[in-house]
Amino acid sequence: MLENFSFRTITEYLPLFGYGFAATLWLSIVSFAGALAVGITLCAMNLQRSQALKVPAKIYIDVIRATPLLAQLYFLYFGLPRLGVVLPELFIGILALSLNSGAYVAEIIRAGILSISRGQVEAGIASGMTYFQRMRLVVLPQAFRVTIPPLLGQAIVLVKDSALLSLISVSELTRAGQLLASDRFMPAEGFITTAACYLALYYGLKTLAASSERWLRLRPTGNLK
Amino acid sequence: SAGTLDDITKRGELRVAVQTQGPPFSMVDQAGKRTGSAVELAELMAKEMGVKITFLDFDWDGLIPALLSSKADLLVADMTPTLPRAMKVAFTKPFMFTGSTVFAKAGSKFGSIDACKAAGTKIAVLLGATGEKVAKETFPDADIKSYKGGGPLLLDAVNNGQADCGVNDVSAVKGQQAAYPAGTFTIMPETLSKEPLAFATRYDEQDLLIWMNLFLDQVALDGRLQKNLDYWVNSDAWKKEH
Amino acid sequence: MIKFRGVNKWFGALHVLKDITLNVEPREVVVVCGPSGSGKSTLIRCINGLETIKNGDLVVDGQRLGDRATNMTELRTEVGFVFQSFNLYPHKTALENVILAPIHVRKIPKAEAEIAGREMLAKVGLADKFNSYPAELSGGQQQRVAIARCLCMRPKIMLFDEPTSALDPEMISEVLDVMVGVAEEGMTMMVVTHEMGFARKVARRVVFMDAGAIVETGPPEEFFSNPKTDRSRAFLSKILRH
Amino acid sequence: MIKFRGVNKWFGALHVLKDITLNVEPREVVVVCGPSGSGKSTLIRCINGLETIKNGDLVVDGQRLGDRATNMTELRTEVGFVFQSFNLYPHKTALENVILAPIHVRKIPKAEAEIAGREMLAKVGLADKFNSYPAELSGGQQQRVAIARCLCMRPKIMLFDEPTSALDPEMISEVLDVMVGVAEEGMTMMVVTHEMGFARKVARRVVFMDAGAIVETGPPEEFFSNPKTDRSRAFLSKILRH
Amino acid sequence: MIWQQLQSLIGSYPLALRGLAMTIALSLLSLILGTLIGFFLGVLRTKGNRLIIRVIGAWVDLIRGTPFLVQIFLIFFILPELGIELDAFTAGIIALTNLAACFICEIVAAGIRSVPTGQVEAALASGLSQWHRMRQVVLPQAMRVALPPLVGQYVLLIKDSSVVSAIGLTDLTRVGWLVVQRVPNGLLVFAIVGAGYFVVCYPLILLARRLEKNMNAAHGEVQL
Ligand SMILES: Nc1ncnc2c1ncn2[C@@H]1O[C@H](COP(=O)(O)OP(=O)(O)OP(=O)(O)O)[C@@H](O)[C@H]1O
Ligand SMILES: Nc1ncnc2c1ncn2[C@@H]1O[C@H](COP(=O)(O)OP(=O)(O)OP(=O)(O)O)[C@@H](O)[C@H]1O
Ligand SMILES: [Mg+2]
Ligand SMILES: [Mg+2]
Repeated sequence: MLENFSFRTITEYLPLFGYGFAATLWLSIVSFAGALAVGITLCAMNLQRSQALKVPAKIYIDVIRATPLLAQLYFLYFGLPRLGVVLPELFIGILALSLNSGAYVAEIIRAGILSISRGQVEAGIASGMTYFQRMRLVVLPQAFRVTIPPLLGQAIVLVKDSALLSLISVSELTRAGQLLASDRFMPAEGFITTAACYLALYYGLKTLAASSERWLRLRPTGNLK
Repeated sequence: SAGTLDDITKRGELRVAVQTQGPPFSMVDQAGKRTGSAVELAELMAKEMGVKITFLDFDWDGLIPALLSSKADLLVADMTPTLPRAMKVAFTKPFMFTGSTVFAKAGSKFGSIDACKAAGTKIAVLLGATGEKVAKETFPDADIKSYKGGGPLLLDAVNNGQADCGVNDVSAVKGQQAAYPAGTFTIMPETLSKEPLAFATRYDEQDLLIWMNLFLDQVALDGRLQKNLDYWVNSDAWKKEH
Repeated sequence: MIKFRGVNKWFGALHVLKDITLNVEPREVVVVCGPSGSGKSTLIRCINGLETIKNGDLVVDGQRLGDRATNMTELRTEVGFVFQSFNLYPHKTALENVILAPIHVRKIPKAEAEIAGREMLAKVGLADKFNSYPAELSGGQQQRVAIARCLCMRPKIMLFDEPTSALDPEMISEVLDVMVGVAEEGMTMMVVTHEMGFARKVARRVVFMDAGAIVETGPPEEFFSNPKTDRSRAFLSKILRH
Repeated sequence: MIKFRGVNKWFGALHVLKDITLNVEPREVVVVCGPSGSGKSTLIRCINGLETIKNGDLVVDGQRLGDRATNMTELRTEVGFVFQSFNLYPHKTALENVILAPIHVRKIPKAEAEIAGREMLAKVGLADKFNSYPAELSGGQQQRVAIARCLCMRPKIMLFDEPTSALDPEMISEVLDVMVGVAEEGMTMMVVTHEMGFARKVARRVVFMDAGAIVETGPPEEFFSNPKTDRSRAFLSKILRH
Repeated sequence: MIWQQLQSLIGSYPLALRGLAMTIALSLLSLILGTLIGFFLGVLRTKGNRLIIRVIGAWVDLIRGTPFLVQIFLIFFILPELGIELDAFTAGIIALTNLAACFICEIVAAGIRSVPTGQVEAALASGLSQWHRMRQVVLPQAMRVALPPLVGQYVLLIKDSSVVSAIGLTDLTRVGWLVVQRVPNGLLVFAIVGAGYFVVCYPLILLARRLEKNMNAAHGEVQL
């Protein structure tokens, strides 16, 4: 397969790959924004004392983590119409990615919040701040720093997971490679080009993660005794 | 140098790459046994060669690489030998002809091909299949949705309302609607195209290609091909036993 | 100002505060000492409600803790607390640390709070460190910021929990000097510390605790030179030996 | 036993050790003191190679550090080191902490090492804590385990880096008592500490450091009562004031 | 109709069990191998020489940055061109092991880095050799930190194992695709497939949570 590797055919399909790259990029961004919203909500529920909020959030997170994205995607794609909700594929795809990644984001944020030392919270209590003031002024700004690197790690996972949307006829990067493979019977060309595009996205996010970490380290936080 | 046929004889095994794209060509029955029209033809080939047969089961994604990387000797699927594809693999003579058809949910407003031509109609097709190309030409204003994973999912999509109608190989559609209660779908009488279906080998397997063409001639002459197609494709007879 | 009457507290099965009765007058400075685990921290943490008591009466600034009518958040603005480990907000500068609560709790306009904050930081000797982050300050400087942060809320009472025990020996004196200054301005203070020099200089009373109970109370001169119980004698012999 | 001659060390641009020359005789006890950041820790960490020196000679137990011929691992078995933060292995019991190095470094049979370990733990007053994990021990007890861990290797030299400064006041004396015991048995010791009582009791010399250089050396009585330089006077006035 | 489909599905249980067995076999083998290799790489990543660290880092990036499907294809279809012929199962195990090792290497390296330097210094000061420092002091403590994310990663890898169906292994997901040909009800079929994974993964998630809780208890749990 490799000895006749045809760069010329790849250039012919390059516009398609460009389109797929852009599609993967924007739908990952939208899905990640959704995942953040879902994650923050779930995390807020999970940190409440009330079991009525905590338990559903916990169950949701466990079920999402223990089942494959494919099953979740089909659950939405074939399940929603039975409830009379017919949504465009793209929307369902983004919804599935957001709901899936949201569970992981919730765990990351929770870990970030719990990593703030008890003393910080007590200092807030002692100066008369309310629960929400403490959260907003003391805990969240510190938790935010801790969570940025793992959140970007989750973004990398999400970008790769978005490949699954090709199954419900959303055209994106993986789809471009499959087209090249099935039209021209050039699987090596198709998949290696796809992989190169994903690798580019990966390095972009990794650079972002590294520079954010450097930025966070430059701003003094300091673990005090 | 020894040809592929020599290799097969020496090995005592014919390696066939298949895709389980659904009835009537290739499927797995309830007991988990691989069967279908194309599968039985391949088994017949092995019998004539006097070797045993090994099926290698791939996704669409893995099918062509399996052939090109010599994991398999030949490829047995309901594949249309298009000219661009034939630049890469060697197709046999067609073993049957079929065509793409349009189907919709019975009783819906998409009762004819013209009705489906309306702008924005959602048409389900299989990714990379000839039906995809045909649909794009026939329904330029429609919203074409390509699915992966086999014909039955097109029926499911239409049945669930994710698509208004579907375009696929007529024999596949007829075979696959069997899983639904009779009268669930309307299948349009016209076919949009006429397509051959053929098996594929590599161009460096000329001896095998010649042999397979001869095989197809033979089974056509002695009626075994017709018997196979009558059982699997042209009737519902297989449903009683599988 | 602070009135304990028969206060008891448990951590699970552990009886950490046993029938505590203690009265702190306005403008009085009380030093609490005793072995590790004797309940000193728990005692003063109860005063601003960082811990809740099981039974008995605890009245702070005329308000009974645990009463429905008592607004804890409001009460806490009147009670400053300085921690052993400083607990400065690491993501805010010294000045931001000092003005955060005045702005958000006391609702003082930012500009005004900044003026007061600068003044307070200058008073504890940190006029050149307004914009430093905690990580850029030495331990002694951090603890002085923490004291300024409390003072900026203009509390009626200040509580200190071993404010110097996490500091290097030469930094202890700079923090104690600031505390002496606060005491001399007439603040009501309860200080958990083993710095006997400080106790001698400003405390009106020393409270000695052991195993959750107040064992002995008295003016510092008397307590240090002539402890009445065996337990306080043993304790003093240990910490004064070097 | 330990010989510094013109030793210099940099951390990046920071000159932490400036031309250090110092001689420690066998069985001598030397106390090192000085303000925070003056290089005390760096000085003693160089001795067992936890830090490397830039230039100058450092000879320990007759072996020159940095020489090819010097086997650091072997040298380290002769030099015990007690840390400010104890650094016990949290996943091992007191006894396991003590016998780990004898078994793996000295290759003493486990049974034998256990006997010696129990003896050593008993000697530092922890006969009842063999099977306790560090987290179950008080700070003073942890530090005594750390000392026993060093002693069990039967080192020729012991180094202590502020062994009591992370401890509660009453626990300090129990650790100092053990250290006095070790000194009296004739161990060569270098101790970074601000515990002047200890220095007075067992040190033959006090070394005062400031900004990376040795500023003053002398017998403790002389150093405390009559410091020769302004810097040592200022330092002493701070730490002795309370 | 649903009833009919269900009946038809129940008839396919031997196939489903075979798929489940394949998923478990693949996961178990590759996770064990991946853990061993991952530990080895993780240690090298923190303690090896600079060149090795860079090579491992680049390899981990390459594997994390490309779709797993492509990795499997390269191993199964392209390696034969270099003369390395593998059957599907072996190729699947190699691909999954490689993926597992790369993720586990990062987790182990993070665990090792989290051990306070004081611990290493204490071991150094008592003359323990590099091997004993690792074996006796660093790794046991790194494990406490690494174990919860490690178990969490196992769950992700078990789910990733479904991709090997592309080279012809009949695992649980593949069974779903086969069955959906005959019983064209995506919702029902993949809900059952999901349940199959849930049965395998959920105990691991509970285990990870348990480990995490134990760790927090040891370090004093923080409450807000
Ligand atoms: N949150 C808690 N849960 C359970 N037990 C606690 C808690 N906080 C403190 N204790 C226990 O209560 C007892 C008293 O603790 P406290 O911190 O008040 O002592 P202390 O006198 O301040 O000691 P130290 O000098 O070590 O600070 C100790 O035995 C301690 O272990
Ligand atoms: N690993 C390091 N990298 C860079 N600078 C360091 C490092 N270790 C110490 N220093 C710096 O070297 C100087 C001397 O440090 P050292 O720890 O020897 O001081 P010290 O006298 O022991 O102080 P302390 O009483 O606070 O322990 C300090 O300014 C410190 O910040
Ligand atoms: Mg306390
Ligand atoms: Mg030091």
